[in-house]
Amino acid sequence: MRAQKPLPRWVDIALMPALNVALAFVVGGLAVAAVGEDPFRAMQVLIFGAFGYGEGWGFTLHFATSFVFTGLAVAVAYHAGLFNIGGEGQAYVAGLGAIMVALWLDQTHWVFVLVGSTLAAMTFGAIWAMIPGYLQAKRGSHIVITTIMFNFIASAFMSYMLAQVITRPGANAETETIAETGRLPLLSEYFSAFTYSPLNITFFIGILALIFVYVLIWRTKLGYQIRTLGANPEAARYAGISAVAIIIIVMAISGALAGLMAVNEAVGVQKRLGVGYVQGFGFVGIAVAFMGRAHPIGIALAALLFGALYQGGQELAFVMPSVSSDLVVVIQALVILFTGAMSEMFKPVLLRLFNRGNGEPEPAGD
Amino acid sequence: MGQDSELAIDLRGVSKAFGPVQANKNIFMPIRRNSIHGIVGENGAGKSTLMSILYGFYHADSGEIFVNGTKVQIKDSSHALELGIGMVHQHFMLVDNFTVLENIILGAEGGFLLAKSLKAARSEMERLARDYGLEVDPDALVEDLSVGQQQRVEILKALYRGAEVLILDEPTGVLTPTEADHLFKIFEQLHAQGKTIILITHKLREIMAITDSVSVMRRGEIVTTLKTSETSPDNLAELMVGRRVEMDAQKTSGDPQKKVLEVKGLSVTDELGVPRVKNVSFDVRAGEIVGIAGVAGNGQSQLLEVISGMTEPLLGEIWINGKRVEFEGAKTAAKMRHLGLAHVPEDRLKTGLVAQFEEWENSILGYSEEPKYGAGQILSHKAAREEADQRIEKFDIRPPNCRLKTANFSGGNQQKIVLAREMDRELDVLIVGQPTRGVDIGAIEFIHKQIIAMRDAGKAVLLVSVELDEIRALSDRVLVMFDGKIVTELTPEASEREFGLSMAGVDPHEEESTPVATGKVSAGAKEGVR
Amino acid sequence: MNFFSDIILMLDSSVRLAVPILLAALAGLYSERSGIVDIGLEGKMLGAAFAAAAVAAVTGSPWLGLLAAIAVSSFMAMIHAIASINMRGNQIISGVALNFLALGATVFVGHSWFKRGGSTPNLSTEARFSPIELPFAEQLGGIPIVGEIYEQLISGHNLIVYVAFLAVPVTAWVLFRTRFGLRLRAVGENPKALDTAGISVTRLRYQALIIGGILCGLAGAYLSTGQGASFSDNMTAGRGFIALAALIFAKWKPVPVLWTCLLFGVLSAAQIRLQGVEFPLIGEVPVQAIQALPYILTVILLAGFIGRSVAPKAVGQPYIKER
Amino acid sequence: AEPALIYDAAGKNDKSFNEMAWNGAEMYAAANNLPYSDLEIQTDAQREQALRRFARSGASPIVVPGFTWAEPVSVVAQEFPDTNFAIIDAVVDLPNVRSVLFKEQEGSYLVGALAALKSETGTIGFVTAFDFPLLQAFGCGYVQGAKAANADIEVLQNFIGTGFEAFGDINTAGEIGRSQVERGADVIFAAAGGAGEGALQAAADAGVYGIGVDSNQNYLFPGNMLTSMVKRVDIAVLNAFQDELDGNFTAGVQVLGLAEGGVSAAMDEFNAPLITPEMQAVLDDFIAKINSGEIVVHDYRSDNSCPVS
Ligand SMILES: Nc1ncnc2c1ncn2[C@@H]1O[C@H](COP(=O)(O)OP(=O)(O)OP(=O)(O)O)[C@@H](O)[C@H]1O
Ligand SMILES: Nc1ncnc2c1ncn2[C@@H]1O[C@H](COP(=O)(O)OP(=O)(O)OP(=O)(O)O)[C@@H](O)[C@H]1O
Ligand SMILES: [Mg+2]
Ligand SMILES: [Mg+2]
Repeated sequence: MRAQKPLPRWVDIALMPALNVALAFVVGGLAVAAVGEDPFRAMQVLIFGAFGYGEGWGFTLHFATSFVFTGLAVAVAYHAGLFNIGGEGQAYVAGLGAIMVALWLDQTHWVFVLVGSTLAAMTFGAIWAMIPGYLQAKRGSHIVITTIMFNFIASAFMSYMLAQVITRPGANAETETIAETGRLPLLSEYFSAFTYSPLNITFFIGILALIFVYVLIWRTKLGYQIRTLGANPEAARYAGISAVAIIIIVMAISGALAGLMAVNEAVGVQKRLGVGYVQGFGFVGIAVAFMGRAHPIGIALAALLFGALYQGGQELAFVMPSVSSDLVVVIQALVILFTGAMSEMFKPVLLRLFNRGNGEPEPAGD
Repeated sequence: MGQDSELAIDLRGVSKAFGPVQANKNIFMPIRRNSIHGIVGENGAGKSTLMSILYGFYHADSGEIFVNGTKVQIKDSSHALELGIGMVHQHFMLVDNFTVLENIILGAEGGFLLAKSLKAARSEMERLARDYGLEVDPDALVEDLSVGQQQRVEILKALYRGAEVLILDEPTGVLTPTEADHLFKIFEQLHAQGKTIILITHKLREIMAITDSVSVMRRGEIVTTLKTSETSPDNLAELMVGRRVEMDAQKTSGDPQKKVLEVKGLSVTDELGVPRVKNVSFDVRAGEIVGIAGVAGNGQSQLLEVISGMTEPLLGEIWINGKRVEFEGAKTAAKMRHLGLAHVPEDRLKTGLVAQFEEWENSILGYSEEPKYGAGQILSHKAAREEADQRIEKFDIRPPNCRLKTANFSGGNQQKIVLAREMDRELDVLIVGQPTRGVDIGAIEFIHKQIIAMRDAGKAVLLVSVELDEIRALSDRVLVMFDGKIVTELTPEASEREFGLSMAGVDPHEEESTPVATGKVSAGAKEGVR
Repeated sequence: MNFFSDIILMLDSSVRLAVPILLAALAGLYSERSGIVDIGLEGKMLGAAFAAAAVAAVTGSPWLGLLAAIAVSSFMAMIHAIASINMRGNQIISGVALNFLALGATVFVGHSWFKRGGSTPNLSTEARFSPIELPFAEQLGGIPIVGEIYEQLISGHNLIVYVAFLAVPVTAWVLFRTRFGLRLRAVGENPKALDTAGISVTRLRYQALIIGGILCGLAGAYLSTGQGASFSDNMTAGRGFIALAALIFAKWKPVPVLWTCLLFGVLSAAQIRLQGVEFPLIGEVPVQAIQALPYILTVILLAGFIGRSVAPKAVGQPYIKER
Repeated sequence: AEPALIYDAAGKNDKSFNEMAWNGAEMYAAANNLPYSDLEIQTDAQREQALRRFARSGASPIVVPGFTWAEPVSVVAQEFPDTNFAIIDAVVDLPNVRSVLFKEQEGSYLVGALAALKSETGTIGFVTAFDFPLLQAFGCGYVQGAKAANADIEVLQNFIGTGFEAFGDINTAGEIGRSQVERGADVIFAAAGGAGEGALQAAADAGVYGIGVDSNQNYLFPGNMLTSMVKRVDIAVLNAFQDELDGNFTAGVQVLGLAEGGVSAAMDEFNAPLITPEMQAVLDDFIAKINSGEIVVHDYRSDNSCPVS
C-alpha cells in the first residue's frame, strides 16, 4: 500500500453523510416492507411530506427550530468539556418562566410577549442548568449525574406547579391560554406558503441562536477560553482561565439555549404550558449536537434532518396507516445510528475508490 | 534459509505509510546478534514507527523481516514477544493506577487467576533485580513512581517476557544523568548476558558511548549505517540534519542588572498536603540565566507552577519588578503575564498546548485577552493569524502553516510553537522548564540560541532542567534543589563531583556536615516529571 | 415489633427497586471499565424487557424469555460495539440511537405480534420468575430479628434478585482477581499498554460489552417477568439513566455500586411510603416534593460527601492506532 | 363520509382511555361493516395538522379523545364548518362540535363504596399515575364512596410518577401496590392506564382485591378483581360515528354519568362470586341516590380540591 490521499472535502461533508442517511432508509425500508408496504413509496411520502409543500416545510422548520435550541445547548456545554444531559429539564422549567411572563403581558402586544417570554425562558433555563454547573465547578459533583437528577426534579417540580399552582381550574394540569392579543405571529401570516403550519417568529430566534453560538465559540475570547478548557483543562489552568467561572457561565448559556425551546413550543404553538410539553426534545438535542459535531452549521443540518423525520414521519403514518409512529421512531434511531455513530462506515471503501491508480507518496518528516 | 545467522534482526525493504504520510520507505537494517545498535534521526524521521513494526505493533505495508535468520510475519506484539523481541516505548505503555507487579504481568499473566501469576512474577522480579540491578518496589503504584523508576518497570516488563532483543525508544529523554548512568550499567549487564539492544536516542554522546553501530534516518529513509567507531558526533549530526550543527551553545558571560524576579521564603504543598517546596528564596536579575538543577521530583515542578501563578504557595512571596504578587486563584497565571512574566511549561502537550487547536490558536494561549487580538470580547482571527505567521517564520516552525492542527506538528516544532509564543513579546522574566525534552539536535541548537538571546536582550531567565549538560551550558548561576530545598548555589564550571554531591542533598561547601539521608531521593522523586 | 417489621418490609421493597438499577449499573461498569461509554443502558434494558415478556407470553416459559432478553440486549450491545469499536464512532450518539431504537422497535414489533399497542399480554404465574423460598426460611422465621430478617428480607425473592446480588461479588472478584479483570481495567485506562502487550483491545472490549449485554438482559427480564408481569411502552422509565448516575456515583467500583443502588432503592421505597404523610412541624408536604426526594438527596450527597469521581481515563475515546 | 378517530399522545393501545375509543370504532366497523380511519400523533404540534388532514380528506365526524384536543379542535372546526367533530373530556363550543364529558367521580364513588364494603382491614388503596386533575377526580370520587359506605375507612393514595411516563411504569406501580398491601390495604383501585396492571398484579399476588379502570378489566385476575370502573369512551365514539351514519349527529355538550350509562362499576361472571347480595343492595341504593340527585358526588376538577381524603 502506498501513502493515501485524504478524501476530498465534499466527500467528507456531503457524500458520506448522504450515503449514511441512505443506508438508514434502506434498513428502515426493510421494516416498512415487513409490514407489507412499499418502502420506495414510503420514502417518497416521507420526503414529500417533509419538503414537498409549504405546510410540510413549515412543520419541518418548526421542529427543527426546537431541535436547534436543545442541540445548541448540548453543543455549547460540550465545547467546555461538559456533557449536559439536562436539556429536557431545563427546557421544561424554562417553560414556566416563559408562560408566566407571556400570560402576564398577553394583553399588551405580541412584541412584549416575545421579548418578555424569551428573556424569562432563558433566565429560568439558565438557573436550572447553573445549579449543576455550580455543583460541578465548586463541589466536583459529576455533571452527568446532577443533570440527570435535575431532569427528574424538574419533572416533579413542574408537576406541582402545573397541577397545584399556576393551574387553570377545570382544566388538566395546564396553565391559562395566552390571549389573542399576545400570541406570537405565525410565519404563515406573512408567507402564505406556510399556511397551517406552526412555524412562528421563534424560527428567527433559532437562526440568531445559531449565529450567536458560532460567534461565541469561535469569534470571542470567552469562546476561546471555553474551548481551551474543554480540550485541555491543564492548558486552561496554565493560561490562567478560571474553570469555575467558565463552567458556571457555560452551563448558564447552555440552559438558556435549551430554555428557548419553550418560546417556540409552549408560547408559540401550544399557547399554554401543559405537563411534559418537552416531549423528549431535550434528548433529541443530544443526538443533534453530536451529529452536527457541535458546530452550528452541523447542528442546523442535523436539526433539519430530525425536523424532516418528525414531519415526514407523521405524513407517512397518515398515508400508510400500518406504518405507525413507532416505526418512524425506529427510522429516526437508524438515522442517528448510521449518520451519527457509524459515520465513518463508508470511509475505507471511499478511500480505496479515490486512491485508485494515483498517489505520489509524500515524504515524512517536517 | 541459509541466512547469515550472525544477524539477530534483518529488515529488508520495509515501508509504511500512515494515510498521506510515508513514515518508512524501503528500509534495510541488519543488526548483529549481541550488539548494541543505535538509531538517530530528527523528530518525525520514522524511528519509532520502524521499531513499532519490528515489535508487531504496526504492520509494514511492504518489506521483509528476518529474526535469527528466519523470515517472519509478525502478527502482533505478543508474537514479537514470542520471537524474543521486547520494546520500551518512547511514551511509556504503563497503566498509571496499577501496581508495578500488575503492569509487569499484564498480557503475560500465565493463568486465569491473578494471585498465582503475581506470586510468580514477584520472585522473577527479585531475580531480575539481582541480575541486572533493576530495583523497583513491586507494590508501588506506577503513578507514584519517578520517570526513572517507570523506565525500569518497562525494561522489567520486556525482560520478564524473555526478550532477547530489546528495543529502547529514547529511554534517556526524561532521565537525569544519574538515572541515565544507571541505565547504561544495565545495558552493559544485558549485553554481557548476550542480549541484543537497539537504542533510539537524540543524544549523540550516548550513541558514541555505548553503541557498536548506528543507523541514521531522515524523512522515513535510512541515510546510512555506520560502525560507531568510524564516526563522530559532528558527523552524525550533519548526516541527520543535512547541515552542520553547532553542538555547544556559544555563550559569552552575562551582565546581570537589577533584580527582576524575587522569591522569598516560598513553601508549597501538593493536593495531598505533602510539602514539596520548603522555604525557598532566590532572585533572578535582568540579563542573567539562573539554572535550577536537581533530580526530577525534588520540587522543581511545583516551584515553576507557583512562580508562574498556576498554584498558590502555602507561605512566601513572589516579587516581580519590585512589586509583590497577590495570589487570587486561577486568574493569577494570567496576571503574572501582565506583570511581564512568560512561562514555558515543562510538558508541552499536557500543559503548554491544546493539541486539537490550530497552530495560531495555540499561539495566543494565555494571551487571548490582550487587545491586540481584538477589541473587547471579539477575537480577531486575522490579527492572531498574522502574528502566528510572523512567528512561524521567525522561529522556523515547520510546516509553515498556522492553520494546521497542532497535534500534527512534530515534537520539536510543537516546542518551538510554545517558545515562540512565550518569547516573542514584551517581557521581563522568562521561566523555562525542560526546554529541549524529546526534541532533536537541530531543534536543541536553535532553542538554546534563543534562550541565550533572551538573556542578552536583558531579560531575567529562570531555567529548570534535569539535563545537567543543558543547565551548565546555559546558566550563569546554578541553584541545586533537593527535597524541596535549595541545597547550594554553584557556578556552571563547578566540578561533576560538586554537582553530584549537591544533587544528592549534600552541600559541597560544607562537606564536613552530615549528609542528608540519600534514601530520601525516592520519596522526593515521587511526583516525577512525565 | 411493628416498627421493626415495617422496616423489614421497606427494605424488602428497597431490594426489589434496587435490582434493575444494580444490574444495569454493573453492565455499565463492565462497559465503561473497558473504555466504552454506555448511555444506552436504558434502551438495552427496554429491549430486553420486551423480549422477555413477549417470549414468555408466547412460550409460557420465563427461561426462554430470559434467553430472548439476553439475546436482544446482547445484540444491541453488539451494535454499540461495532459503532464504537470498529467504526470508532461517537459512543454517546450510538447509545442515544440504541435508546431510540428500543423505544420504537419494542412497540412496533410488540404491536404487530400482540395487537395491544406494544404491550404484551399479562403473564401467568408459571410464565414469570416466582419467589424462591430459601431453605428453612419458615422454620427460622420464628427467631426474633435474625430469623425474621432471613425469612422476610433475604428469602422470598425471585431468581434474578439473587443473581443480581451475586453479580456484585463476582464482578469484584473478576475485576480484581482474574486475568480478564486486570486486562479489563487496563484497557479502560490505557488501551495502548494492552495493545503493546500483545492483547487485542477490540476483543477485550467486545467481551466487556457482551457481559454488559447479558446483565442488561437480566435487568430487563427482571422488570417484565420478575418484578412485573408484562411489558408496557417505555416501562424502564429512566432507570437506565439512574443506573448510569449510580455507576458514576460509585466511582466505577462494584461494591460501592451495590451500596449506591441500595441507597437509591431505600430512598424510592421511602418515597412511596412518605407520600401524603403529615410531618411534625412542617405538616403535609406537596407530594411532588416527596417524589423528588431520592433525586434531591442524591444531589446533596454528591455535593456534600462523595467528592470527585474520576472516570477510567480512556473512556469515551475510540482507540485509534493509526490515523 | 368515512369517520375518523385520532388518538391522544398516549397512543391507541394504552389499555385504557384511547384503547376504549378504538374499541368503539371497531364496534362501529363490525356493526355496519364499514371502514374508518385512525391516526396516532407523535408530538403536540401535529394535532391541528392531523385534524386538518382528515377534514380535507372529507372525513366526518372526526372524533378525538382527550382534553388536549380542545384548542386544536376549536381552530380547525371553524375552518371546516361542514365537517362534524366530537371531542371527549373537554368542551368546545362550536356548532359543528359535539363535546362529551364523563362523570368519572360517580363511577369511582361506586367502586369506592364497594371497596369499603369488601375491605376487612379497614384500609383500601388508590394508585394513580401522577397529580393530574382528571386522575384526582377518580381518586376523590373513590374516597367519597368509600367514606359513604364506611366512615372509618382509611384510604391510602399514591402517585407513581410525575409525568405521562408514569402510565408505563408498571414496576413502580406494582411496588406501590405491594406497599399498600403491606400497610394494610386489601382492596386497591388502580387508575393509571397501562401501569395500573402492575398494581392489580401486586394485589392479585398478595391475594387481595384490585379494581380496574376505564375498560372492564375484571377478566385480568379472576377471583382477585373486585370490579372495574368502566368509562364508556367506546360508546361515545360509537355514538358519534353511528349518529353521523344515521344522519342524527348533534353538536353540543353531552355529559355521561351514571344515569346515562357513561360510567359504571362493572359486574360480570368474573367478579360475581365476590359481590354479596348485601353489597349489591348497598350499591343499588347508592346508584339510585346518585341518579335521583340525592347524592351529588363532588368533582375534583370543579375546584381542584377534594372535600375528603
Ligand atoms: N462543519 C464543521 N464541523 C466541525 N467544525 C467545524 C466545521 N466547520 C468549521 N469548523 C471549525 O470551526 C472553526 C471555525 O470555522 P470557520 O471555518 O467557520 O472559521 P475560519 O475558517 O477559521 O475563519 P475565516 O472565516 O477567518 O477563515 C474552526 O476551528 C474549524 O475547524
Ligand atoms: N499512529 C500514527 N498515525 C499516523 N501518523 C503517524 C503515527 N505515528 C507516527 N506517525 C507519523 O509518522 C511519521 C514518523 O513518526 P515517528 O514517530 O516514527 O518519528 P520518530 O522518528 O520516532 O520521531 P521522534 O524523534 O519525534 O520520536 C511522523 O510524520 C508522524 O507524524
Ligand atoms: Mg519517536
Ligand atoms: Mg472560514
